[in-house]
Amino acid sequence: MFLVLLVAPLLTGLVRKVKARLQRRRGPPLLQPYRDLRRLLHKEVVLAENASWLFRVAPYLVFTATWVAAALVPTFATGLLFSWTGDLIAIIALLATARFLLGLAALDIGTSFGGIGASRESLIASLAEPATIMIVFTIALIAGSTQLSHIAAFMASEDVGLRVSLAFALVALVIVAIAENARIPVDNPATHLELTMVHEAMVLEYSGRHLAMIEAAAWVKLVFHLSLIACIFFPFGLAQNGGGLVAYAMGAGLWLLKLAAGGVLLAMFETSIAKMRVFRVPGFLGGALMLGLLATLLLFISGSF
Amino acid sequence: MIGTPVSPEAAVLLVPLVAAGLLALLPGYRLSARINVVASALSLLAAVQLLFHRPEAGPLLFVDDLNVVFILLNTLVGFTTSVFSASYIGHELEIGRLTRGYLRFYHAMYQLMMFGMNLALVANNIGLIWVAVELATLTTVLMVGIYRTHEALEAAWKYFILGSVGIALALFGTILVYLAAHPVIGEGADAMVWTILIGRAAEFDPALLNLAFVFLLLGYGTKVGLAPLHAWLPDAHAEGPTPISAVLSGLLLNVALYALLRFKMLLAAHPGAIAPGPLMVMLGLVSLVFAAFMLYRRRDIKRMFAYSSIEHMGIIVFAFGMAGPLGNFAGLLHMTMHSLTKSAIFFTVGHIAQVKGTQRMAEIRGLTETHPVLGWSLVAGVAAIAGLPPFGVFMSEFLVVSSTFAREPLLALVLVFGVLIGFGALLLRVTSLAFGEPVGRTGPVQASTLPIFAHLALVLVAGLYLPPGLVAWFQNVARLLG
Amino acid sequence: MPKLYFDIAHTLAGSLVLLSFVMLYQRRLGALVNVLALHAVVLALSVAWQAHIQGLPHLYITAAIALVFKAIVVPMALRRMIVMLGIHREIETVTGIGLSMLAGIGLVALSMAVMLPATAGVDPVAREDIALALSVVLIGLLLMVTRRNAVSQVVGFLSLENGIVLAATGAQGMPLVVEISVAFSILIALIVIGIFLFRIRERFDTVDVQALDRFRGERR
Amino acid sequence: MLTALLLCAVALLAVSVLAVLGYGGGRRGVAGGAVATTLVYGGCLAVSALAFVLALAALLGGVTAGLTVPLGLPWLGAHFRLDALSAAFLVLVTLGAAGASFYALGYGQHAEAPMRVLPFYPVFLAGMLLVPLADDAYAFLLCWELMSLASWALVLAEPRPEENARAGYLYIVMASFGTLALLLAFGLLAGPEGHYAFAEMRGAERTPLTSALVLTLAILGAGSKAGLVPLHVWLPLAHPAAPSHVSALMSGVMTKVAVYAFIRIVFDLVGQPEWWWSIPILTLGGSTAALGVLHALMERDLKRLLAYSTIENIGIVFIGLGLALAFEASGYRAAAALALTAALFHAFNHTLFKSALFYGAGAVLTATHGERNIERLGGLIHRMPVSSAAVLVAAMAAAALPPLNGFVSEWLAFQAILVSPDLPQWGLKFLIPTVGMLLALAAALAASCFVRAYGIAWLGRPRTAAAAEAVETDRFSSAAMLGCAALCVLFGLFPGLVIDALAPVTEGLVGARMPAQLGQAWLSIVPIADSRSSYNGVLVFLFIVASAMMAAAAIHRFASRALRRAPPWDCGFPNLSPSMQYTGTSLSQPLRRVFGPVVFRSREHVEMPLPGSVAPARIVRQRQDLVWEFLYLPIGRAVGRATEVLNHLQFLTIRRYLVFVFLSLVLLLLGLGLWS
Repeated sequence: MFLVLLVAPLLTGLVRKVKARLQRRRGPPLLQPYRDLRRLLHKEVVLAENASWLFRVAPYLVFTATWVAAALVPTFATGLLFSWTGDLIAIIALLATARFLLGLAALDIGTSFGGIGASRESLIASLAEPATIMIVFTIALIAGSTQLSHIAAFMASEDVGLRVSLAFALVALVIVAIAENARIPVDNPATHLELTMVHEAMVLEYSGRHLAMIEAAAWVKLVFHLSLIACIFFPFGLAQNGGGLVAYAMGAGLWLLKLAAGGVLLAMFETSIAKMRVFRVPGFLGGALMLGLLATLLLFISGSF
Repeated sequence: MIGTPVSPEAAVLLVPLVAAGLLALLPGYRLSARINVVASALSLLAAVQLLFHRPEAGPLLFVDDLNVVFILLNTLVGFTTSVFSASYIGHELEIGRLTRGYLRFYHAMYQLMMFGMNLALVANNIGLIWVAVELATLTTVLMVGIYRTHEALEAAWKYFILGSVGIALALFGTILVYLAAHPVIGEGADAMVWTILIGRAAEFDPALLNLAFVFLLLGYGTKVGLAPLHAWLPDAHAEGPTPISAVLSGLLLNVALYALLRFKMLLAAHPGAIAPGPLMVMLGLVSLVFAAFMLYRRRDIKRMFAYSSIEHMGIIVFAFGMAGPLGNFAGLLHMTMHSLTKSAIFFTVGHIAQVKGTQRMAEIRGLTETHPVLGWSLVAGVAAIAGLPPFGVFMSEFLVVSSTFAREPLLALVLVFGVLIGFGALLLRVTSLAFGEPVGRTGPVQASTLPIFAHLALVLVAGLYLPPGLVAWFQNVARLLG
Repeated sequence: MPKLYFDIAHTLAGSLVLLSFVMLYQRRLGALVNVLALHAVVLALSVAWQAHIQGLPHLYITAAIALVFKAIVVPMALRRMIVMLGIHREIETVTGIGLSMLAGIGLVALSMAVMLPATAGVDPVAREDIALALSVVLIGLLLMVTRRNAVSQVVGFLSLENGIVLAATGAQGMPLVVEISVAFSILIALIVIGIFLFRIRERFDTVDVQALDRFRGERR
Repeated sequence: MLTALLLCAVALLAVSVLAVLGYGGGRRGVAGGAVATTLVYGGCLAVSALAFVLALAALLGGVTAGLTVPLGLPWLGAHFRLDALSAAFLVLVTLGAAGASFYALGYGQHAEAPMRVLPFYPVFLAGMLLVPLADDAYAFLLCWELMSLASWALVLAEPRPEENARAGYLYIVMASFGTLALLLAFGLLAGPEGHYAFAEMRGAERTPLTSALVLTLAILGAGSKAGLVPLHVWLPLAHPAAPSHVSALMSGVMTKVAVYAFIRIVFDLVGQPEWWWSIPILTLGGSTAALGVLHALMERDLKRLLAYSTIENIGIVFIGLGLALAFEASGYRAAAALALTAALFHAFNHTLFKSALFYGAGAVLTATHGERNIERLGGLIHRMPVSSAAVLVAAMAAAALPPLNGFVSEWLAFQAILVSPDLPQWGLKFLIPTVGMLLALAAALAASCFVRAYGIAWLGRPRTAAAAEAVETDRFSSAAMLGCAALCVLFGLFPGLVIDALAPVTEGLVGARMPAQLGQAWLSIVPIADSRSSYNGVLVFLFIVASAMMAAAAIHRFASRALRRAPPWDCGFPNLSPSMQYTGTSLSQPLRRVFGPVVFRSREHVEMPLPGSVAPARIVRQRQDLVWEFLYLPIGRAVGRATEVLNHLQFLTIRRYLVFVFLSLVLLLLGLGLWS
């Protein structure tokens, strides 16, 4: 759990760095996010006059919900403690909880930017979430479980083979991950340009430690999605339950490598593409939804697993 | 009445007749109204006595389980209507719609009409039935026109002409029945006595019976108000005094139906004759659906409920046409419930129209706020007539629909369609009448709510609980009807 | 002898039908009323003949009513009405005369087709009578529905009623015939009075209430 | 037990009669009204609490009992029976009833005309209490209609504005339509001999066609009450029109009674189902869920929004039922039990959170003197802290978020869908994933919907004076809300309680049950097998709480605790006025742009004044309910046309009427001639 927390800023730092490099900038140092975090934590909170208790509680809850969700993913080993607490659907729902609270927090101050953010976020979420569920269906149908540990174990075993459905699911999951993490082309994490921002608009009113929690949550989320992709589609090297310390260490190392690879790929993807108009996003996400549905349908029909 | 020299079936006839004569002579409307009530009460008592004391069938009069139902209903509603009429007519006199002279005429005619209807019900001779129905018709024609407004006279005239044609057709049918019975029973009055006819009906010429039934169906069907022979009914209800509307809907239609049922039994007793059922089913459905649609565009509150009577007569005739123990039972129950409910509605509507000074529905709104008692009575009455539980109409509709659907799904669907359409119309109107922004006069009411409550209570109880004695009796009648 | 009985009864009934057709054919009100009177006379004859062959004297009363009331009183009243109310002498028909004649023929055919098989077991006199009576009834009804003015509609109703009386007398030994014919006469009288009272000129259904008020001598 | 429950219903009716008598007795005026309100709701609360205990005992104790009362159809009597299914629904009904009565102890005091509510409220409760107990067709329909009729009167309790009257009309017509459909269904089940008792119906032999017809009619009958698309149109009008506690009952409980009717007929009375029966149910359920929530997203009226959300949840329940039917038909009893449990559990959850939400809406109404438009609310969280917390929990439950109860039942539904590839039928192989997608979509949209509803109405800054001056609601109301919210949390954390309690129901209906949950380690729930899926609400909750505490503690330990209040920043935009906030309409605009053109045929166009004109520019939106447009309006128009055509028959001349007589005569004679 804490590992996730530790790695998250690093990953974001990596993505930023690679992007900068690809854009021929030097970019901030890799550890810049840690510094950001520290700085934010030490700043005072400037709270809007009409903020309610919900506004102040939300960052913590958003952060923890994301964190718990990430902790439930078998990052480097299957059968981690309490991994049966929630299955994939529950994990996704946890993220939805985080988003729900964030959306409320955005509306709490009653500014127009908060509204823009919440409004667009809800659009994205309401398409991304079903797409995720469809992906879950695909995977669960192949693996015969919605328990991530079991899925990962199954995927790591030999009898999976290559499947069209899985490919669909992968593409869909990547799309969803991009959308969920507010990356280009759906959103631009670096912008503060009014008309384009989604996630940033929602957190506009946060400052100080609250902002730190929100930022951390966003970073954790990125780790979460990359680990999810990694553990489902590239489960090699995952330590089996009770595999011994060495295996765990191996798994952890591999996981870090996978994350790094994911981060680099993400950065490359982001640099190579421009941001979309908000109203093209539904098409983008709808594509993911259709892919997920198609994948599930194929599985239902082939009925072979 | 116990121990009187007059037998109850004669009393049922004599009381109204004597009262009619008396009322024709007496001036003073208060007294007349009281006498009217008393006479109606006496008739009711006599009718109740028929329950216990069943006289032998004579050549002219006879009483069996079937017509006791009708007589009892007839005298009961006649009695409550006379109570209602006493308060209603008083108000009419006050506002000058009627003069004292007309009131005397009115009361006399009321009893004469009761006499006619009772006679039709206890008569054993099919010719006598015919005469009695004609008498009842003529008296009601006169009463419908009693306000002597343009519309009232027109309504009365329409009623009169259409009724006359109907009566002529019924007579032709009666002659044909005689003709059918003649070779079997022989010449003379015996061939018109129903108890004799039914006993030997199987030997009659079936073709002639069929033909007779067609004429009787159309003839008495006109009186029942079956579409497309119904045209007189809405106007007669709308333009006459409200007690008469109540009696028309609650009683006269039943009397005509009774005549029809008697002949139906005759036909049913002959295996070779056409089944009368399908014809009745068809006419019933046509009336139901037609009236249901007609309910929508009504502007006059009484005319609307008149169409609702057509609708329900359609259901009743349909039920009797479907026959079978369930169908007949349901038809009988529905008829009883309809009489009680519809007359209660007319009582309510009468008071409403008096309070508001109009029968136009557009000018009556928000009654539950301005006149809670009348408003809620109307809502309850409409709910009852629309077949909503826990009222009795629901039970009979339940039986009709559910028993039909398993046998004839298509017919039941048409039936349900018609019921639903009619329901929509009635509720649409009652919603605007009883709820919504109050419109129009909000003066106090001097309503005699007792008859309304009594009827509704009866209907309510019937929906929840029917006494076993009544059920056995109705079942017996249902068996009689085949 | 029975043959003769039958023939005479048959002829009389047949001429009633024929007269009904003549009524259908009439375009002028006055002539129509005259035909009605003739219709009633023939009915009276027919009833009387039935009274004779059935040996039922009370039927003579019916015949007398028919003769006096329907052949004399009512036609007179109708003529007066035409004059008094200034009714158009032309009869306004809904369908053409030819068409209504055709319809009439169809009705006769219908009544024969329906009645003759149905009355196979009945005495032949009554059988013919009743079939023809049905024709008269139907044509009477046809007259009522195809003529627009009140008088001809009354005429239609009268001929309808004549048909019924014919049927009633044809049915041997039917009781209450007299009573029924009396009741009917009352009905007709009421209709005629009603037309007088309400000043129903052209149509059967517009009641002229103002005329009524004048008649009653009171103003509201 | 059964007798006691029936007596409870009788007691409720007696309360109603007393209310009427009290009214007739002349105790009018404000004080009399207040006393009557307290007495009636107190009585209802006592009775329904008692009935709740009884029903719960019956459900847990596995009581079955039958009773025949000499009422109703004379030769049949009124049969009543208590079994697991009816006990389960009774628990739901009585819980909802008790909650609403308790709430109304406070809320009812604000009623303008209490006497338009008080006499009908107990009758409504009695009707809902009796329907699950009825064991013959007549008693069933009688109670069913009693329920409809009483709720109709309650819808009309606030007869103004005119809209409410219209809503009431539409409601009663649709209700009557439903009743007639059920009546026909029972007619078919009873057969021509009229075996109206349910016991006789169960044993009867039927042709497949008859069974299919019964299914259709049951869908029409129960569906119209439950609010299945396309029979839903009345629901968003009627439910909000009633006083809020009644809305809560109608949405939360009455729709469930309809679900009960459906289950009773389709799972119990008809007999062995066919696999294709699930197709219409799943299709309807899926489209109901999606359409309901989309409408909710677009709606500005707070209570109507909740009503649309009810439609969505009914859709979810029916998806569960459809799955259960499909599984049962193919013999997968365990899976059927899972799907049925999901449906029932969701029904139960919906009762809880929707009651709380409607109570909250009622509190808003009281606080703001009847403001239902969310665009005119805002900032209530400051003025009404208790209500806002309770409503937040309920809204999260409605949005199916863990660790609350709404999530658990949807999770179960997903699990049921995941078992469905086992089904052999091709049609279902295509349909079920699609339905799954709709379900997922509905869940996601529900979250958006409640973000919008809560965010606009309760958060932000007050948009009107009424909202700014809102006051916290009374103790009874807040207690009722908090109670419901607490139950939402409770069953979210310990879903095993409900699942195990529902086991006898599924055993009775599909002959199997879900594995016992209470024995699982750490109180997690395992629908099929440990390796397949599991969920543990408690642990998720504990994790969240623990890590939130940890994070908070850490931050408070290490980070700056300084806090300064300042005007909102909003990218530096100064002098924000409340009207510059995002409105509910603008919030849902992106989704409207995406779904609107297809689902609602919605259009937007801008009315731009000419240059120089001082008129404001306006953006005009149009939204249509296509079902209304293409189903109801045509029917209405057809009826209108038919009446118009037929209406000419009222104004004919006598001669023409005679033509009818003449023609009928000739036709009948002709027919007779041809027949012979």
